[in-house]
Amino acid sequence: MAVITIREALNQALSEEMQRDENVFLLGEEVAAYQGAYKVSKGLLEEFGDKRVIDSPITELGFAGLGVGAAMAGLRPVIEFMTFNFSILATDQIVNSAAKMLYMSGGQFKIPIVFRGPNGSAYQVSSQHSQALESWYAHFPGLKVVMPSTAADAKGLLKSAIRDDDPVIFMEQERMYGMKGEVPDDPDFTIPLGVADIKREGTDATIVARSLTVPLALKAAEELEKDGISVEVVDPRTIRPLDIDTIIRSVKKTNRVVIVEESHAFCGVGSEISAQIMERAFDYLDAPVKRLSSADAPMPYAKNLEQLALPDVARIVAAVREVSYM
Amino acid sequence: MAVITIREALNQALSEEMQRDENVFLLGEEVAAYQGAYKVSKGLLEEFGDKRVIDSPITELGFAGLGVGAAMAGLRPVIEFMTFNFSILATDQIVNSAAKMLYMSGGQFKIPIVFRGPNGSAYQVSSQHSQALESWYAHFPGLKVVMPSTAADAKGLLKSAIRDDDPVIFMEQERMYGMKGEVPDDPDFTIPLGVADIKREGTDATIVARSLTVPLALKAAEELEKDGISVEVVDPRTIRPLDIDTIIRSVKKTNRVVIVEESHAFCGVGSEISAQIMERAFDYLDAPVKRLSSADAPMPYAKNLEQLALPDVARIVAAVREVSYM
Amino acid sequence: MSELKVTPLKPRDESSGQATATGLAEQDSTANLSPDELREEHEHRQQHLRQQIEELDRETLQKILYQMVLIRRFEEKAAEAYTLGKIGGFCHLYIGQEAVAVGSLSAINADDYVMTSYRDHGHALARGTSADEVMAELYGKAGGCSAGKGGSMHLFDRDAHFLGGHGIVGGQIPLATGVAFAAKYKGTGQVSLVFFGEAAVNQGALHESFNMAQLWKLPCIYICENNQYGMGTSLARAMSIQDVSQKAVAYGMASEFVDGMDVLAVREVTERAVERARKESLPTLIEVRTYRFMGHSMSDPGNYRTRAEIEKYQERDPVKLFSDTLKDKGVIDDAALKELEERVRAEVEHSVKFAEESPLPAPEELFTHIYANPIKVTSDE
Amino acid sequence: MSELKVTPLKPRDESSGQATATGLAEQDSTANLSPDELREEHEHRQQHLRQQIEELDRETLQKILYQMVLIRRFEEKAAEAYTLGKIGGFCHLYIGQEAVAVGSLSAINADDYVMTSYRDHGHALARGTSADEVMAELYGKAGGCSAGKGGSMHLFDRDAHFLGGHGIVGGQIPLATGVAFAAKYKGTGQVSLVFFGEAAVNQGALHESFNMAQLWKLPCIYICENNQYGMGTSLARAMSIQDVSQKAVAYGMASEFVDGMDVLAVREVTERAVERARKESLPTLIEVRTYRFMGHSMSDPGNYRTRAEIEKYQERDPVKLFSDTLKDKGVIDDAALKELEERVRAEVEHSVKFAEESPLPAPEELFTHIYANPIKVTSDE
Ligand SMILES: Cc1ncc(C[n+]2csc(CCOP(=O)(O)OP(=O)(O)O)c2C)c(N)n1
Ligand SMILES: Cc1ncc(C[n+]2csc(CCOP(=O)(O)OP(=O)(O)O)c2C)c(N)n1
Ligand SMILES: [Mg+2]
Ligand SMILES: [Mg+2]
Repeated sequence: MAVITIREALNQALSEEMQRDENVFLLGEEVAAYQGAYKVSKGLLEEFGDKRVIDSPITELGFAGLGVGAAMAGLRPVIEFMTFNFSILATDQIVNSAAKMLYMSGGQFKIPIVFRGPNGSAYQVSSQHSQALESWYAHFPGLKVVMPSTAADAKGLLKSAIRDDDPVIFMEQERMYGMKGEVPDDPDFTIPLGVADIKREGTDATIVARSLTVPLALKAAEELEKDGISVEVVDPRTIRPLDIDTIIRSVKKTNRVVIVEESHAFCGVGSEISAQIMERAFDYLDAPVKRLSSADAPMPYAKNLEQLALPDVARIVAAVREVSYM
Repeated sequence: MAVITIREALNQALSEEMQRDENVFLLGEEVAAYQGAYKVSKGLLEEFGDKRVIDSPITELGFAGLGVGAAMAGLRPVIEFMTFNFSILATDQIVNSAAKMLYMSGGQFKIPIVFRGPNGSAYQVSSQHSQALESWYAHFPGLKVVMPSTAADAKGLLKSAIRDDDPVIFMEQERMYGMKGEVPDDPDFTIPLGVADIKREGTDATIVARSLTVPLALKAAEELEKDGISVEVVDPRTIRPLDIDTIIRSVKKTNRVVIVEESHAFCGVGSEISAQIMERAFDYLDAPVKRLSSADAPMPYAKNLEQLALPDVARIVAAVREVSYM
Repeated sequence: MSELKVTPLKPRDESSGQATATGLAEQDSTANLSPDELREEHEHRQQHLRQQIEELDRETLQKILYQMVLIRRFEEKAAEAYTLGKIGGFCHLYIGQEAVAVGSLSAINADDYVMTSYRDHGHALARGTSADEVMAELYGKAGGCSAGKGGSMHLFDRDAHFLGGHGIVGGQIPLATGVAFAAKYKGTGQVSLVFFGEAAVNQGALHESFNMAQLWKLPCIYICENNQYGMGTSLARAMSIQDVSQKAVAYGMASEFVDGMDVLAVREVTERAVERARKESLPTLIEVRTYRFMGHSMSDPGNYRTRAEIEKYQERDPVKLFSDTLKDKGVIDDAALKELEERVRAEVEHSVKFAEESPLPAPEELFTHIYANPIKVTSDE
Repeated sequence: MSELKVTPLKPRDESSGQATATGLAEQDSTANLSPDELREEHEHRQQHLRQQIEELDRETLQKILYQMVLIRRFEEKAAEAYTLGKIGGFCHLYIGQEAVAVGSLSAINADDYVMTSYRDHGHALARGTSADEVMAELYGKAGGCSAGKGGSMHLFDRDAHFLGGHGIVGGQIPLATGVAFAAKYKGTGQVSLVFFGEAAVNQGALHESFNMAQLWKLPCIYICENNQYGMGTSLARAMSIQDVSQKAVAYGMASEFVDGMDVLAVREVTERAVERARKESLPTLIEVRTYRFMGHSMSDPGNYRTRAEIEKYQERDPVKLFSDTLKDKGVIDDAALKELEERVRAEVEHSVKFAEESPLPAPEELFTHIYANPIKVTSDE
């Protein structure tokens, strides 16, 4: 088990899958010569050449559609969005082409493609560059949505996403690229899509967290432990399809739930998880499910306001206390 | 009180507001010479001329952005999407420009614009033309989202939307354009944004419905009345901001809720309403809130499959029975 | 799946000349002509046709005519079925434009790729998808080429390398560019042919695709079917220049303009573009001036065009134009033509029978084909 | 809000000639020259400058120089503050491109509209937004021109008709087209100026906007600041043609190419476009060849360019080029220049002091300015 950063884990996954299948290629802005805006594709141009690691013009709609077309013709594209904020220009090709092609063709054309890049906030990059878009993509059948929170998950899930025959929206987080974790060395190590992970066992309350909020939830759990509150942290890892069973099992054990997310609350993934918990575990809830999301405001630039806008450990701790009525 | 169709009500609202304020103009595909793909803008070109009723090229991203820019410079654009399916190409200008401009300019540039058109399913128009996108737009602070279900609401809300100083996503429904209802004659009749409406009073269960599902819910309520179940039908009318208080008041009275929607369920408006009901009325619920949404599948073309995909009266009736444990 | 596979011709030796955008001139020559001028013009084309016919084998010529007639009769029948309520949704007819799909698809190989918009019946049939499966798709039946899930706008046929009918105006342009990318990536020598209307030219998706195609030298052939209207909006009211082929200049892309009523002219232009794509791996924009004889879709009354204008173009009905030529060239006679019409009628009749008898999709089909690799996440679903 | 308002000059009589896209030639003449050729070229420009200077009043010339120096020094200070952690997020410097914003904005009126990308410090300052408010915005303080909510990428100043810094590449192009639409709609005679980088030219938003602007004859002036790189990607690796001004041909739009190191040349070209916009209500594409001396943003090491290449362009530093000319033309002497630098230094120092002392936005500001017309829907929020 090597200890590596999430950035390195993603890089390894890309490199290994490109070695494994020559139909896999990486295309996006600055992914080749520049080694990736966030260096996730470091060394790949040198390893695989400019046929398979391709710098694209700034034309998100165009190259997203190009990727879907290449997938129709048998390739397995990995399309990098420099950040998912820019994928907003490409939603038509993702939602209308990638997500629906297999269905409208009566099963004839599958679309094995991965759209990946950082999602959510960074460091004071203001409102147009700090958006969390998982609920948008998770809304639509035909897409799969993945959000890793550790180096091992990042590597194992990206490898599975690339091997998967459906379009996968793979959402990373800029603030997490440098976070380290143990990753199995086995080049065939993968993590299946659609399987949640208990990041920490507990008995008194459940925190459902994803991406950046997982480490925050774990810190909060440590603090709460000092006051004798045992918190279980569940990370769905895949948002669509959602492994609700694992979440429900935890809820039936703890009877109290806080959902922590970096996205806006309204019609967010948290609202979906909350609604499903009520639908499936109503009688097990000792308190209403609580959501802790980013502020219902565009992301401000000012550092003090940005901090206020995002969930933090203190607010997670308070939320768990609230559902624990203490 | 005249009895007119929703199509006529929308047409009146446009005509009256354009008479009232010369900064209001209508721009979109086929809105002028063709009188609107669905004839909502019938007669407006003749009444206001081609300076204020403008046929645009098929460039949704471009003309949505043009509208936002015109609003920055003091006009009050009404931008028609032939259907909201095509707005998917324009989401960048709606979400990144319209929704955030006031905030990122520190309050200097308001964006008084209305984006309108039919949303949701039509008649066997298959997966790319049958999408309900309210959850996408409602996810983002800075936007207001309106979905009328009657002729009076359509007229009163569209007039309010045009007079409002913020970007409003105004979602109509092709299947509803021909539906008739009483509309006050007073040219200054408006309905405020952000106020839900009790479309039918009841005591045993609450159905929260919007747009096309409101008439379905009312039919279901009639049927259930025969079996002595008194159903209250609440229509939020405005999705963002959501008048949750009116919904909660109803829930506290009936203790049972079914949410019916034409959109997909996952991260839909129904999930948000369900989560908020739990957060605010947990102790008043005698049963978990039930959602009835369109199938978690792209919309198929075949008539029999399309019918299966959409909520109908029979399924609404069954859902209400289910939450009523009978 | 294909009864009418296309025999590719051996590349013709003199067809390698660099293309030029001769749009402006050409366009003026076909636009608003007087009946007399039209007849002259018509004569001129007849001669050009005769030359080309020398070079083509009977079988190919007959197949081309057969496909054009098949599309025409098939759609006449579809229109009938639509008014009877047998077909639902949007239904965009191709009548008047047959020479475009038939001519261009006669110039490519069976393993090349084809994509188009929602106006896709003609392309599917010309590509060799059976009339049975196309009609059944329009009927929304299980036997349809998209299993009843796509409908008129979304015909697909993997075996025929027909990559579909797409509903978002311009949406197929980046897709086809990606198909060309894949062909080049794999080095198969295949080309990607994509059709779109002139109103789609204003979409950003085209601008982004053209730049990538020329920048990366992709074997993509962009065929703009300029029928001069996008729904009720004429080209002049939607585009700041009237000469679509000139758009290629902004990308350094080769382009050509051709009369879309002349099936062999369309074939010839496509052959040049195909050769450019195969030999030099370069894209081409082809503007085909054509005209739709029917409304935009079955629900369009079409008040935005004068009867006179429509009749002007009907005088140059591409099907009639070609069959007349084949007749006076002696490639077919009245008897053969009658026999061909008869075969077509039988095929169309059969397609209706097939569609009528084909079962509705089973209810459980609502939830199939959402994922190629479905993941079961929960016990109770 | 504005200390340095621009005095519009009386339109010059000989500036009405129809523009032509002379890009290709011009481009080659400025690209990769040897030092000797450069000096020659330099001499040539000096002469051209001297002529123009005859026609301009001292005050205007000095204001132009002042603005260029202010932008240069302001950004040197901003870079310093960034490395000290006083400024966060993305910070894109304009150093090397000063002549573009200053030259073009000197050619418009105070009530014309200006919009640009995230690389917006220079445009805001040239438009007359105070250095205090710009620096405070970079610091994320309440006294910033966007109240600390926008930051470096989103400077706004309504009083100066500066419609912002926009973060989505190409996003400002449709917006500015709409501003021009509004000006024409209201018949105010205002023009809309929009700046964007050459990499934004490939975005679909530009294609859609250019078509609408020419189709509807909108008074919009599209200024492409071709600094030859989009982040680490050179124009040659991102665009299938190298001549941005040629893009206008696809829309029938007027276009010009100009050397962006020559502030008066930029001013002159802009004046022609402004006249076209005001008199004929027509758009223009102006390609300005420029170069950024710093990285793409403060976090960019910039390894994709050679030192030699950067130095080549620094030899033609637009600020030095212009001050030298004014000196040997006798418009200013060393003393005056020293005095100007002193005034600039004081203004920049003051802006830092102002930014340091300006308070952080109050916590409740997080929830203001989301809606112009907030609707209270619930009692308990
Ligand atoms: C993005 C988008 N906008 C609008 C529509 C509605 N629509 C369907 S076809 C059409 C006209 C297209 O005209 P053209 O591209 O010339 O093709 P033609 O129908 O003439 O073959 C329009 C506006 C759509 N399907 N997609
Ligand atoms: C739609 C979009 N894609 C990607 C980015 C990331 N990005 C910011 S600036 C930039 C390069 C733009 O280059 P250019 O347009 O030439 O302007 P310059 O930075 O050179 O002034 C990129 C890729 C973005 N902000 N928006
Ligand atoms: Mg057309
Ligand atoms: Mg640049």
